[in-house]
Amino acid sequence: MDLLRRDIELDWHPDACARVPYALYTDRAIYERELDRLFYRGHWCYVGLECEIPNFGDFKRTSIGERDVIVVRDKSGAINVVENRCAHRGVQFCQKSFGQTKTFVCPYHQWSYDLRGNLIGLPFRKGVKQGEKVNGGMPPDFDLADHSLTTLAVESWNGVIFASFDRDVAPLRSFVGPEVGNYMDRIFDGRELTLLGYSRQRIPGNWKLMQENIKDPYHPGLLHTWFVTFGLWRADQQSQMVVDARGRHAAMVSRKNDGGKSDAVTAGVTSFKENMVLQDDRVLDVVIEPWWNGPTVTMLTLFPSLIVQQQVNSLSTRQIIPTGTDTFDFVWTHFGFKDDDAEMTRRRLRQANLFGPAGYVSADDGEVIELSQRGFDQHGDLATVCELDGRGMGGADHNVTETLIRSMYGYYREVMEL
Amino acid sequence: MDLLRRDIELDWHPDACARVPYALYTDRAIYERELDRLFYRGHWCYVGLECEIPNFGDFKRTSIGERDVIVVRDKSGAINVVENRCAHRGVQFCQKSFGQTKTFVCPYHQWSYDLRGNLIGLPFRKGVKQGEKVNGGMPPDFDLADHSLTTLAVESWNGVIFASFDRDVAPLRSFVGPEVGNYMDRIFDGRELTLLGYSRQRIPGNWKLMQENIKDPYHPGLLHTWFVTFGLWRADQQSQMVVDARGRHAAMVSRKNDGGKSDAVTAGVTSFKENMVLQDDRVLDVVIEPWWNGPTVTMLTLFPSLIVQQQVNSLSTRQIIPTGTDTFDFVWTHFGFKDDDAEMTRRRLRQANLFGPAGYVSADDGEVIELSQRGFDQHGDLATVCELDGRGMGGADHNVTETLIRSMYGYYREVMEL
Amino acid sequence: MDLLRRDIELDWHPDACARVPYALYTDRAIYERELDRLFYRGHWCYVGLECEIPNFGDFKRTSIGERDVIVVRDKSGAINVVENRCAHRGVQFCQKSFGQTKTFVCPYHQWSYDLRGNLIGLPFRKGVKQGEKVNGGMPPDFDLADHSLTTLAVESWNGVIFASFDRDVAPLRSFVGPEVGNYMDRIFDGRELTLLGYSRQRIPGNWKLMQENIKDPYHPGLLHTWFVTFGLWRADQQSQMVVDARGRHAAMVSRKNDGGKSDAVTAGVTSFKENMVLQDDRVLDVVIEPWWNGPTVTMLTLFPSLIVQQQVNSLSTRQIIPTGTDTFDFVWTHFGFKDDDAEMTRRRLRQANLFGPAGYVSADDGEVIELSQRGFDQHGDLATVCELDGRGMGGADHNVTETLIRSMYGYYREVMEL
Amino acid sequence: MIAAPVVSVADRLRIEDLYAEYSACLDEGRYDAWPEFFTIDCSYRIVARENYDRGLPLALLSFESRGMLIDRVYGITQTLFHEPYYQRHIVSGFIVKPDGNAFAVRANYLVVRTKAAALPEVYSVGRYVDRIVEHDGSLRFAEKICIFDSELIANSMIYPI
Amino acid sequence: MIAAPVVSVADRLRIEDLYAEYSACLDEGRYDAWPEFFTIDCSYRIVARENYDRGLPLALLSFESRGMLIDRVYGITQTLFHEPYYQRHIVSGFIVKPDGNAFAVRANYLVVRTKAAALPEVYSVGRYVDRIVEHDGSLRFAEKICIFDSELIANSMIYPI
Amino acid sequence: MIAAPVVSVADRLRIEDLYAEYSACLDEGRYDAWPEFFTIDCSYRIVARENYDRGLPLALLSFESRGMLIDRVYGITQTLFHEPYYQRHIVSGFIVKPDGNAFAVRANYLVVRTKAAALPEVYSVGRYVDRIVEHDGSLRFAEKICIFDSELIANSMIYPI
Ligand code: FES
Ligand code: FES
Ligand code: FES
Ligand SMILES: [Fe+3]
Ligand SMILES: [Fe+3]
Ligand SMILES: [Fe+3]
Repeated sequence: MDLLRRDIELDWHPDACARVPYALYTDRAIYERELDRLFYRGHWCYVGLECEIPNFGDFKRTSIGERDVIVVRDKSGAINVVENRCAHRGVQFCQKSFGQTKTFVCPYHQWSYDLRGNLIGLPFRKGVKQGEKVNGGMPPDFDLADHSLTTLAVESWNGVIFASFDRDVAPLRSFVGPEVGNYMDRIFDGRELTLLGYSRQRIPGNWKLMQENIKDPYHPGLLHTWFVTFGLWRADQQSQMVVDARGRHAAMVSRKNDGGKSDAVTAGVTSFKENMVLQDDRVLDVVIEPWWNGPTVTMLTLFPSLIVQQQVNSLSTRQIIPTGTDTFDFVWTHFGFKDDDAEMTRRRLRQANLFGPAGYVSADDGEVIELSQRGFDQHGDLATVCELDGRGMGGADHNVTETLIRSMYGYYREVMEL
Repeated sequence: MDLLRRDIELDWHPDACARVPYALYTDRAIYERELDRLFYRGHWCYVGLECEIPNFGDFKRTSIGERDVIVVRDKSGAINVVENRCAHRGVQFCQKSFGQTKTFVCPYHQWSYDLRGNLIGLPFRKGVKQGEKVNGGMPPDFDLADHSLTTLAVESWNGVIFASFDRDVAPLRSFVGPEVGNYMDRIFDGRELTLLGYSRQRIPGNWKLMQENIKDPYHPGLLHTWFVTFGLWRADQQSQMVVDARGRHAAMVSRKNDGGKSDAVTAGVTSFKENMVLQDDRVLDVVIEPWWNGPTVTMLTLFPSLIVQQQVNSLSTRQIIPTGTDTFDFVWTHFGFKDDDAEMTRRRLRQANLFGPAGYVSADDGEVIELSQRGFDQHGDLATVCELDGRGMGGADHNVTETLIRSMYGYYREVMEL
Repeated sequence: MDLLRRDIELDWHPDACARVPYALYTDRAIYERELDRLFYRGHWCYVGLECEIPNFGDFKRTSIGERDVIVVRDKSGAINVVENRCAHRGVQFCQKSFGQTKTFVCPYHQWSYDLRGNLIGLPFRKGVKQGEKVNGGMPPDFDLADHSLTTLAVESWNGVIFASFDRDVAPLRSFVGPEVGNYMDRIFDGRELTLLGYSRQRIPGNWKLMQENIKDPYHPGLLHTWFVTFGLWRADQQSQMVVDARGRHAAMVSRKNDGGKSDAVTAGVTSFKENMVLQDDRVLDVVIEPWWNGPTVTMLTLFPSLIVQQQVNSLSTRQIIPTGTDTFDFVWTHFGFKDDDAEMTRRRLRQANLFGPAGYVSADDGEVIELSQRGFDQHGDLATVCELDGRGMGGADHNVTETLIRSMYGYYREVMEL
Repeated sequence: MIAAPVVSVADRLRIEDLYAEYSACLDEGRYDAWPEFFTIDCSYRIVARENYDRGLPLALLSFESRGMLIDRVYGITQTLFHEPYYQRHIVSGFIVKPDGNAFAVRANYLVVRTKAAALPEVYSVGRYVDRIVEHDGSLRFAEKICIFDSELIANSMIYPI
Repeated sequence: MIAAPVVSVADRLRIEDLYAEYSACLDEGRYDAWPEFFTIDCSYRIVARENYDRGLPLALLSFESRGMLIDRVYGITQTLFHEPYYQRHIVSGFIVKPDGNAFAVRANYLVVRTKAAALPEVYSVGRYVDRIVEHDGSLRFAEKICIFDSELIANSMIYPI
Repeated sequence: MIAAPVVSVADRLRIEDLYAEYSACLDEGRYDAWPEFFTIDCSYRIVARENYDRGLPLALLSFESRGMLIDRVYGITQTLFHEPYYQRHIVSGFIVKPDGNAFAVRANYLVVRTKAAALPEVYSVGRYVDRIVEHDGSLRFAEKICIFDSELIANSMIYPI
């Protein structure tokens, strides 16, 4: 990465966070500061689920920002996260996406590390005997301990693994805070999770657009015909927009109603299809689960890298991996619970047709994000307008609002010093 | 677009415009200034032909510089050009290349605009009633009028549509000027045009190289064997090099002669094929049209974005859309006249084999432009040599000259302050 | 190439060349300085073998840094190297990789050059007669001699051709120096060479990583199972690490032993396969050649652009062509000697299965280089550790060392002023 | 390695014809005709190779009846906003085996996507693993699984593969 | 959906052979042999899909006789300056129907272009819509239309598709 | 141009089956089965088109027996470090001619490479020039040459083509 190391000039509209400058989505220097301050320092990033690596030696690869990391379970059962970069000459040594190992050995010169990232040995460290002579080897003052892999802080939220390059980051629960934490605990209460599978997309847009999308209760009833038509989401639903004290994390909480027509919210909504009926409605065979306690939908955004989805019976984590100013990878991990019966598992899998890169109510999110980025790229010196429900920040008791987006940028400006 | 916002150092050769620095073709900061000063301010850019959108609601998408625009005919029959970028959160909302509509609706939150680009409505602007409570909605001082699409100045030259982001741009006819305007009127005299079709190329070279190519009467008789061999273009033809008062627009005007050998211009011209004969010469079945009044070829360059071609019976506009320092898109629109008979239409289509991305006398223009760019990319600190017919500017009464290129750069330096 | 023209900040670890900053592999401004100071000034770069262009008019295209050049044999039998860029308007005029010609003619306007790069003519230089009038032509003071192609300094090392854009570069033999020159003469003693063929790879890593790889005797016995298993290369072999006075060029010289187990060097070497046997060992049918005088392997690195390989009976030159901070092209030219019999030629070709983009002991070099670059790209502000055999520079009488890498960076810092 | 084919030449060619018509239907955007290539109670799944190989049940799309295919067509033509694109299917390497009254067919596919004003791009590559049945003289897919190597999807997948 | 084929197996395979030979001829750069694949009064057209679909008559190239094909070969080998490149044709999805004494054939094609010292790139994708006739025992194209999805052409198109 | 085929329909289809099974074997990563497609004393070569066309003898890989193929499999599975990738073969344009008791076969191939967390890429394109023999009822490659247009290789080539 060629660091631009240059000053950033930005002039904000008087309404500040109600007007987001396009430069935030297109400027390389801003992006590099984001990597540093949002992904590498002061924040916890999602790296996976414990059920992906159940046993000793199981590992998976993933990324935090642009840095490749390995999530591995050691003998003690503890989970470690290390950077996938050899301390010797920088090789990204691990090339399997998932696997099982007892040590990490770099292919180039076979420096080997234990599952905690400690350098445990390297060839010819003490030199090689040739007759009486000893050739080469490391200098006497060479200390293995100085050459471990980068190891990250790790915490698990009842099976959801977070890591941080910043060892001084606040504890996970205080980072998340109680407001959104409650909704985390609602899904992740300690029950064992089962892994259903992955979907991966590369979305040609700035990573923040995905955070905005899931902090935007304005769009689902308009963009996603399915939602409004089948009452999974509409503007007149009982909803809560929950936000943490700093304004960075949020929960969109809502309760499905019966769908169909309702002048207040469908009149003139061109995407509403009054007489749409399904030939085979098994994709909508929703069964209420006891633990819901009311809400049928909870969409959690944990800044900067995670979205947690409960849409009726469909559950997934969605990981945001930035790969440039105008592109990010988006990884979906669908899961269920250990005690789901076959019926419930089938139901979760059927409802998965609504989500992911091809899903009825999320393929189009990727599309509009791509088109937003194109709009920003057309001309650099403008700003978006986020004034629905005023220009303030904080939560709301309804979904006719862009307050969560404004809140995120309030926090963003503070940390980014922009 | 990540604005580099840095100073540009350029040292020109004493002969100035007879020596074009390679940096003009490779430097990102210069390119960004070109977008701003040549495409977005002070100039008219070509966006299409009226015959492409004959009826109320017909629209087409195209680009000015790197900005996507929509050209649409409204109820009054007037033509409007608006930027394809939603005023809300930037979505490039229109995704059809051509179509028919009564309003523009952005997919993300369904803000809707009339065909003049005025914001006419947005969902839940006044909030949503929930029992007694009214949720959300736009702030009281929110004024639709503040959030129209970017609308452009528009003028039609007898059916050829030009637009400008700069509302203060000079009127089209005075922008073009009488010298080149005469040749515009010769082709576009108000007759109705008929659309024959499109060709599109992405040429990996700087956009100015295409302007140079059509201001360069030196190359056709040398690069294009067909031309010289069949006498469509040769160095000894009666030609006029016409240029406007500012030096930016030009017309290369010429009268075909009989072809074949002529020591003056074919001796040692390795591309000349004396005994080339066609198996089937219907591609050269030229018929003189009354409106020609002499010239068989007129190639017009309207700076910065348009080339108008009349080569015997083949007619086309060629649009230049820059997409970076080293690449541009080149869009050909072939047309005829309403009162062409079937024979004439077939003739124009047959002669089209000479033009476009595969054409006998223009596929190679794209090739040499790509190779010029490669030459510039090899090393940044050199300059081209444009000294044919001296080092001055202005028009000429022959085609053995590079004066039109020098004239263009004279104007360029003035506007770009380089 | 958009020159960044900016200052470079680099802070070196106190151990300097034992710790190479990642920025050297990722920073665009550093890369541009490398092109200027290492490829275009003060150094000889490899461009080919005389046996590739045996006859008058034979030419080949290749590159020095990012500049395309043509290597051609003229009537006198002398070899000339000219830049592939027309003096008129920059066209990279030659598009054949190999060919035969008597002059170079640019396609755009047919300026023609002799095989020494002199401009010998251009069309209509004296203008074109039209009746009494003479149109156009070049200005009276236009001098062909001012518009030749860029011509390079050229020297041949017994059939190996080197060129430099810098006419003031030191003579080739003093540039190479006697230490490594001896090993050049061992292979290239004036015997006629025969061309066996080419392999080409585009390696997504910084070009210096390939120089490091061939100055790194630490890795072959570890990364390349084949080597250690069949005793072609191991840590306990008699080896000499030879370096020139400036520290930039080197020779890794070694003598094969019998292979198989040897606790000193195979214990714990996970890549060692004790009981590996070949189904068909003809790829290892090695025959000692009289001119070896001992060494079975000599790997020469001539900074910045050339590697010369003798691995038992397999011979090749390997050319490094940088194409960006994080990518380079790597061109292999396999050769033999005029007096090889059919058996020996077959042997060299069989052993070629070990080398090149698919070779048993070099496909993985490309892989680890790609993975090193990925490691550097993950995070910009770290450094590699090159401390095997201490932190000093110079040669060694064994192969358990990274001294040649440190030596190269010692020279690099001096020339790059970093 | 290859024994004499046990599937008749006529059947073999009819099966290749089925794939040709199927590709043409999608590449020409005749989506309404697409469900007709399947049986009433068909199964159609698009599955990432990593999920398939690791035995994870998640599919990108998983339909269990022709009805669901018709619903998908409604979705892509009426409800699912997207930037339109062309598809072009290239299919080769047919391996046809009899399977009761049906045919078990495997083949490799490549789909090139082209968007307006953009260059064509390799969009999806993988393998079809299908079951084809005959019913009153015509062949239909009883089961079709598209297992794609291209696990990282270029944004979205709207149209069928 | 697929009825028993009405074209004989022998004819069907001969037609596939014709396309194989046609591709090999172009991919090996034997351009002089290319016009031989066509009848004397053939029609050969390369047409952008947008023009074809919208009924606009413009073609990228439009030839009306074998003579014009021979002229094209002269053009690309003698007069038209260009950077040389390799082509590689992949053709699949043959739909063959009888059409009087002729055969109406459709197929999908993909052409990969490789330039010296560059990586291969998807260059042109689309559909052939052809009419093939038999004349003293050999098959030739009476009509060939190459309708390309890849409307934005990577600079130029020199060689036939 | 195309005379009646002299190779029986059954043989023609068996040969296409051989290529289909060969592609499936490689694309599914069943490398141990790969040498089985060849005769004991087979020749297998991967050759850059520039070397082939200019008569230069160097091959990217040149194996002279099934034993060498088995050694290659050992190499790619046991000794040769590399980042794993998927391959997907698309093969078309079969030209089959009898050649004594053998068949001389040419075809065009395209291989798409997909690495984890990356988009698919056109990796290798070229032509197969093969000799196929029958031995106790099964077909095998006596000779296989993969001549690749894509001379500039995207880093390395580990798996067979
Ligand atoms: S780079 Fe990892 S061991 Fe050398
Ligand atoms: S972005 Fe267009 S309506 Fe919201
Ligand atoms: S650019 Fe070479 S002759 Fe004009
Ligand atoms: Fe959404
Ligand atoms: Fe031209
Ligand atoms: Fe090596």
